[in-house]
Amino acid sequence: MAKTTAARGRDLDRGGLSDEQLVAMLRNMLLQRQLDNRGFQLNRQGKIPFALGSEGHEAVQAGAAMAFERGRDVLAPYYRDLGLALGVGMSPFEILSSLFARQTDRSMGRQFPNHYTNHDLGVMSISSIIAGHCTHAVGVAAAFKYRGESGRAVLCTTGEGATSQGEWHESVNYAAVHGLPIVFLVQNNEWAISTPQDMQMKVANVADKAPGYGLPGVVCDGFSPIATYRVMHEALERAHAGGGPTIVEAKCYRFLSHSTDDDDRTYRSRDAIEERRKLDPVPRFEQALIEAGVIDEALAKRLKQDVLRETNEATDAAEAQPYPTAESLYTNVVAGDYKPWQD
Amino acid sequence: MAKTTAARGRDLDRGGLSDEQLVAMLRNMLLQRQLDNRGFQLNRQGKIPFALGSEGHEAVQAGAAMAFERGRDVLAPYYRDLGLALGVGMSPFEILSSLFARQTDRSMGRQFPNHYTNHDLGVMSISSIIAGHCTHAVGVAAAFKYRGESGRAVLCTTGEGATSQGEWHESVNYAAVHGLPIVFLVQNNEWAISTPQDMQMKVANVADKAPGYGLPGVVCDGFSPIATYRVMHEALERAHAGGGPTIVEAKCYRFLSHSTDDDDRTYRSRDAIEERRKLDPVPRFEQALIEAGVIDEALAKRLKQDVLRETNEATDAAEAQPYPTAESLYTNVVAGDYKPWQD
Amino acid sequence: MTATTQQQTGVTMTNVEAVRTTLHAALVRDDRVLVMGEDVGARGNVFLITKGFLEEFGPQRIIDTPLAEASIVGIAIGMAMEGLRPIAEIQFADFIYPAFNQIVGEAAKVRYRSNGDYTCPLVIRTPYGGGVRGALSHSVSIEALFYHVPGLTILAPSTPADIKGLLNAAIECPDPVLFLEHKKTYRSVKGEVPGGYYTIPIGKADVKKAGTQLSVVSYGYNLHQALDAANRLEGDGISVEVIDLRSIRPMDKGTILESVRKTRKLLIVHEDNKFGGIGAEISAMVAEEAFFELDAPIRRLAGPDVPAMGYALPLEEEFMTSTEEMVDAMRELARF
Amino acid sequence: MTATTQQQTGVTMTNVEAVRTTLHAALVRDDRVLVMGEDVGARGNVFLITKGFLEEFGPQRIIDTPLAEASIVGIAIGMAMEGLRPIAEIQFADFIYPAFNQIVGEAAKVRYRSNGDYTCPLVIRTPYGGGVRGALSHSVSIEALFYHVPGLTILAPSTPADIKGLLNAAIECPDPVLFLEHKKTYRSVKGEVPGGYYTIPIGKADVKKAGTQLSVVSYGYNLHQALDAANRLEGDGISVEVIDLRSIRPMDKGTILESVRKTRKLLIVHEDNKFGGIGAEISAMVAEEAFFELDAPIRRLAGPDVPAMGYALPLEEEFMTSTEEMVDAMRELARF
Ligand SMILES: Cc1ncc(C[n+]2csc(CCOP(=O)(O)OP(=O)(O)O)c2C)c(N)n1
Ligand SMILES: Cc1ncc(C[n+]2csc(CCOP(=O)(O)OP(=O)(O)O)c2C)c(N)n1
Ligand SMILES: [Mg+2]
Ligand SMILES: [Mg+2]
Repeated sequence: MAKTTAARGRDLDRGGLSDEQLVAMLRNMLLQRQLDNRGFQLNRQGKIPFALGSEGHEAVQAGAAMAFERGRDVLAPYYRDLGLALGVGMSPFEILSSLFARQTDRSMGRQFPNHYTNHDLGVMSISSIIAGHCTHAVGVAAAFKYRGESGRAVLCTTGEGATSQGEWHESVNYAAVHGLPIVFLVQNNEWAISTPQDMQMKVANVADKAPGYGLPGVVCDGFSPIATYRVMHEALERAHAGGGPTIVEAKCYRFLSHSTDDDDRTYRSRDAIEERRKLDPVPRFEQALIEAGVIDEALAKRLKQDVLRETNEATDAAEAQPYPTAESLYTNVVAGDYKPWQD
Repeated sequence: MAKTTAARGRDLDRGGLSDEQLVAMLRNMLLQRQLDNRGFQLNRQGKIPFALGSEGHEAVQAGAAMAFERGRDVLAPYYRDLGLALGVGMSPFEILSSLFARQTDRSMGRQFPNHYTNHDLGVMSISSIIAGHCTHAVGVAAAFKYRGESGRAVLCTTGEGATSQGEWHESVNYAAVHGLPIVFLVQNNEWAISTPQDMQMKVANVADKAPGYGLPGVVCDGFSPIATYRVMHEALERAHAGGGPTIVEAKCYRFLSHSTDDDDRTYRSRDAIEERRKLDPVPRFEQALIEAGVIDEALAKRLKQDVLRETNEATDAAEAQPYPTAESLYTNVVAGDYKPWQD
Repeated sequence: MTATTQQQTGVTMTNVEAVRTTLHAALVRDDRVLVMGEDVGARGNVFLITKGFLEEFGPQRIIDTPLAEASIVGIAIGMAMEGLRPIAEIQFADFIYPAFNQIVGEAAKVRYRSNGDYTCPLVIRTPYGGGVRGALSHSVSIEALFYHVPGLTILAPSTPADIKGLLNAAIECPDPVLFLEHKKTYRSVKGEVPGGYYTIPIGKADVKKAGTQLSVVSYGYNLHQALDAANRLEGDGISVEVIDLRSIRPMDKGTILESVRKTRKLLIVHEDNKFGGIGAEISAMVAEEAFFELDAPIRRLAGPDVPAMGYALPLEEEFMTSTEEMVDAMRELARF
Repeated sequence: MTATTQQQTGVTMTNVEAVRTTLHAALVRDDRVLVMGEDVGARGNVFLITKGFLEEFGPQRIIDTPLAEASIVGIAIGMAMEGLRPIAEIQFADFIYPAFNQIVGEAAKVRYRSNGDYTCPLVIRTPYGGGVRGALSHSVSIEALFYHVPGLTILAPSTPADIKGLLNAAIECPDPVLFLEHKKTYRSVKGEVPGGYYTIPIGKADVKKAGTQLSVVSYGYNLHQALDAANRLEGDGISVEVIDLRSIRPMDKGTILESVRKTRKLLIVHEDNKFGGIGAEISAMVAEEAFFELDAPIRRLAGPDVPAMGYALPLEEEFMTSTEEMVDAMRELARF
């Protein structure tokens, strides 16, 4: 702790990011952590039936979101993408509205929590069917290419478990054959509910699958937002420039049980988790920015107060919203009036 | 042509195969060619509505069939596996019964031609849905491993087009994770109906996909029965010994249109086909065996007369069989009597 | 390119020509329209429906896909969510099963699950049905596997004029449409097709022959047989009304009930297996709504409950309902 | 391992315990039986149905598969074709769509297409149904997507005793069986289960409550509500017969017709959407066979024709039929 701020500053390889961007990533990570905790807390309080945490994914998502070009790129997320959703512009109020299943939720209380959608921001609607959205992501990338909209790309995310699905294979293969502007970001947290990576695939890295599709595959440290940003930025830039798809594997970890319905004590040891917790990306990145002199302790504290206040306000505001009405069940089945029997 | 037989014999790298085995492979190839021609001929004569040829696949199939251990291994074939079906023991009469859709067909006239099934010989029943049988092949391999039946393996074949299917991916991945005794033989004939390989995948070789599953991938010359035999024998031996799956890609070519319903003049040049025809494996292998002194011209001639006679006899015998009865439509839907409405 | 895109006056053509010319006109009209599937490019589709399209519209719009049905539909969904108007082809209806998740789990739910934030204006075309020696896996009817699914529209027109009007409607439709083409009608059915652009409203059945003593509801190849049967019975003084369902979901309750209330008898004819088929819902609806107006039990004439027609001719013939069987059933019900 | 495998005398247990103990006994009884699916190993299934199985039977028999439903079913098909008795699990019924090809295109046709040369003795278990805040993709009913398919057997028992007898029958069955477990009944339904090994014949419905004025056919969670409703009406002097369908394909025509011929009125209740649902076929069959014995139109009380129940409580409640609505419908029909 004897180093000067300036000296510390030299220690941080900031991946070309400005102070402002670095702080934005930290803020995203702190907010993620806070909202995650809030979901589990509301569930314990009996206020919501279900929550699903992304603890351990904060860094990869903050980094990937920073590489995403708002207004141009499209995000095809999966249910563990809280930080990406926030990072591309969704608000805590939207997140809480979904957790509470209120009318203000974009799906109007239809979807499970964590099934983000926001067309204005380019966040695609997803189902719960693992890997089902990957082909859609490819379709959007195909539309970009077809319309000649260079400079636009799709960020398609999944966990490592999803790569076992046939639809993931078909998506990646099509994107490769057609050289589409898309990045497949696989957040490898080592587990698919209780199934460890080695029961999911025989290769050590998801990225090892890339050459079989004729694609570049890159592994990055998903506990480092800067490392993830750098790799994702490069991959997205390649896509923007017409260089085709990339598979990026961000190694991270799932600190919590799969969801509030799961109990991970049956299938993994506390020690393994504790080992990973020591590398918890959130305090580590905070510390790194302090040590690098990008922020000071006071700002770090303020950021945390800030995201807590924001989370509290969003919680109160969302909870105060009404449920969707029973009648709303019947709307938006198809365009216009809907009757399977047409009178 | 001045070489002595003995000298010629030294020219042939026979892959450890005996004269008898070499001749058996040639015979298989000649029979394949003859039966193939017969199908197309019967179709032109208006005697059967459909035929599908495997011309160009004779060598890979004769070689693979020679590596297959009858009575122990199981074949999960695809519709272009005439030579494999013959090579593992199916008779021309069975093939013709299927072409004529006669009662003597094992499916009793239900299946399209080329949808082989013969439980006694370990030839699995398949559907027309491309790659649908790959998971079944893996299931049989899993059963072998589960029951501790070492020395048994499954030979699962497809075209290169089939590797685009999600089910192919899932099959290979599962077999790899579980280290199952199975060989995935991909007969790469460059085309899937009218779709060329480069619109199917971005890699130059199907075998390039293997490392992404943590598996060995081997390319072999599918125009050489001996080269194919050697690679297939090694792969099956590995499987028999508990060494897990292999992906073998045999480079071959589809000389004919996809089927009698197809017309390949719309999508590929005559020149390209003629180029490949020069390498036609059937006369080339015959010539090689003659030059190596394994057979002489007389035997070659006899073999050809033999398979022609066999084909003629099988044609007459099959054609003479009755169609299945209309009533047979209702049998073997499920075990026992079948009524969706149970009285 | 021989498709008569600019066709302004009525002409006679086959069903397959109606599909072909309507697709062609859509490609000319709207550059958001793409055609994708296996062998739709250089081969021009296995029934030559898209022959010449690749040369005319290029590989960006006429896309030969890899052999992978889930992705054909799934990628088309993504294109549709992004504002294009993809027309995805499944080469034979029998091969649609691998795409079931994308159709039922995804396409049908895009609008609903996002409460309209995203929509999915997608057309999936596929040839279905038997009678062409297609054996176990090139003959199936698939409508009953999908007609239960809210969010999907399913069309099965049987004449060239209806194909044109409904395919145009499907392309205009802001939601996913499964468009079924009976392959035995491709070249065997001919008819007059009006010139110019027009649509036929989705969800409307069509009385193809008016009659008074018996209502018959059918679609697909069977519809044409039913019309033949009805015409034959005309000679015997039996007046049969034949309704072409055309739209399987949504279904046209009004037209069916109006007819049944007039004739007081209903025969449903479809090629697909009986148990749980389209006829079940039609029968149930009519029995619910017009129970006391029926003079006889509703009858369903449908495919037998076996997995498929076989390849051998006797098996195919046994599976398919013959026109004679229809004549008999109509006569019997009319006499009831 | 706490499963009471050797249970010889009757005991009371929940539906989930009935599944668990029956599976356990099958694993003990027959080493051809394997259990495979996502998270069935160390996790012991997401409902803890296979908890402890991995330790007891080892990873060769309790197989945690990769996340890929088509292969879960497809590999089980291969095992079954090779003589094993795999029991494949789909974690939630909503995730069965990717396996549709393997179930409908493959499993259902193995025997038929090979004319019996190969068979496919496979059980696919999956929890279905709503009322547990499962939202759009953890709540669906899937039976109507499969019941049209010849070659498949579909069971949906609703009580612990039926679960035991029918799951045993499914494992014995030489053909593929889709075994549906309503997840809301897992812990909410308890009942007496006879000791020892027994099977219940596939294709037999069960009169769960005898009555004279009205027949109700139901299954799943709704069955229990229908029984409650019928019992309440007993107090008002309305006698309702409640039939538990149990087997969806094949269906038990005899039991339903016998009941309807007695009561002359039929109400069908199911959670799944109405249009094209199981009720359509039941209604059509009864109207065909017992038309003149009905005193009132058949009524179907079913889920609304929307893609799914929503996550918000009012949406779930609006979708699910309440016991009160059943009481009202029964009363109305009885009075008709
Ligand atoms: C098709 C399908 N199968 C199963 C599930 C149940 N499920 C939900 S999440 C999950 C594990 C996913 O693992 P991974 O892809 O690694 O993502 P992670 O949850 O670890 O972020 C499973 C099996 C599902 N939602 N969809
Ligand atoms: C699921 C499915 N989709 C499409 C088809 C139609 N089809 C039959 S063969 C074929 C091409 C197969 O190509 P490949 O796998 O390379 O085998 P090849 O015919 O070249 O031997 C296609 C598209 C099918 N049978 N099944
Ligand atoms: Mg994971
Ligand atoms: Mg090929």
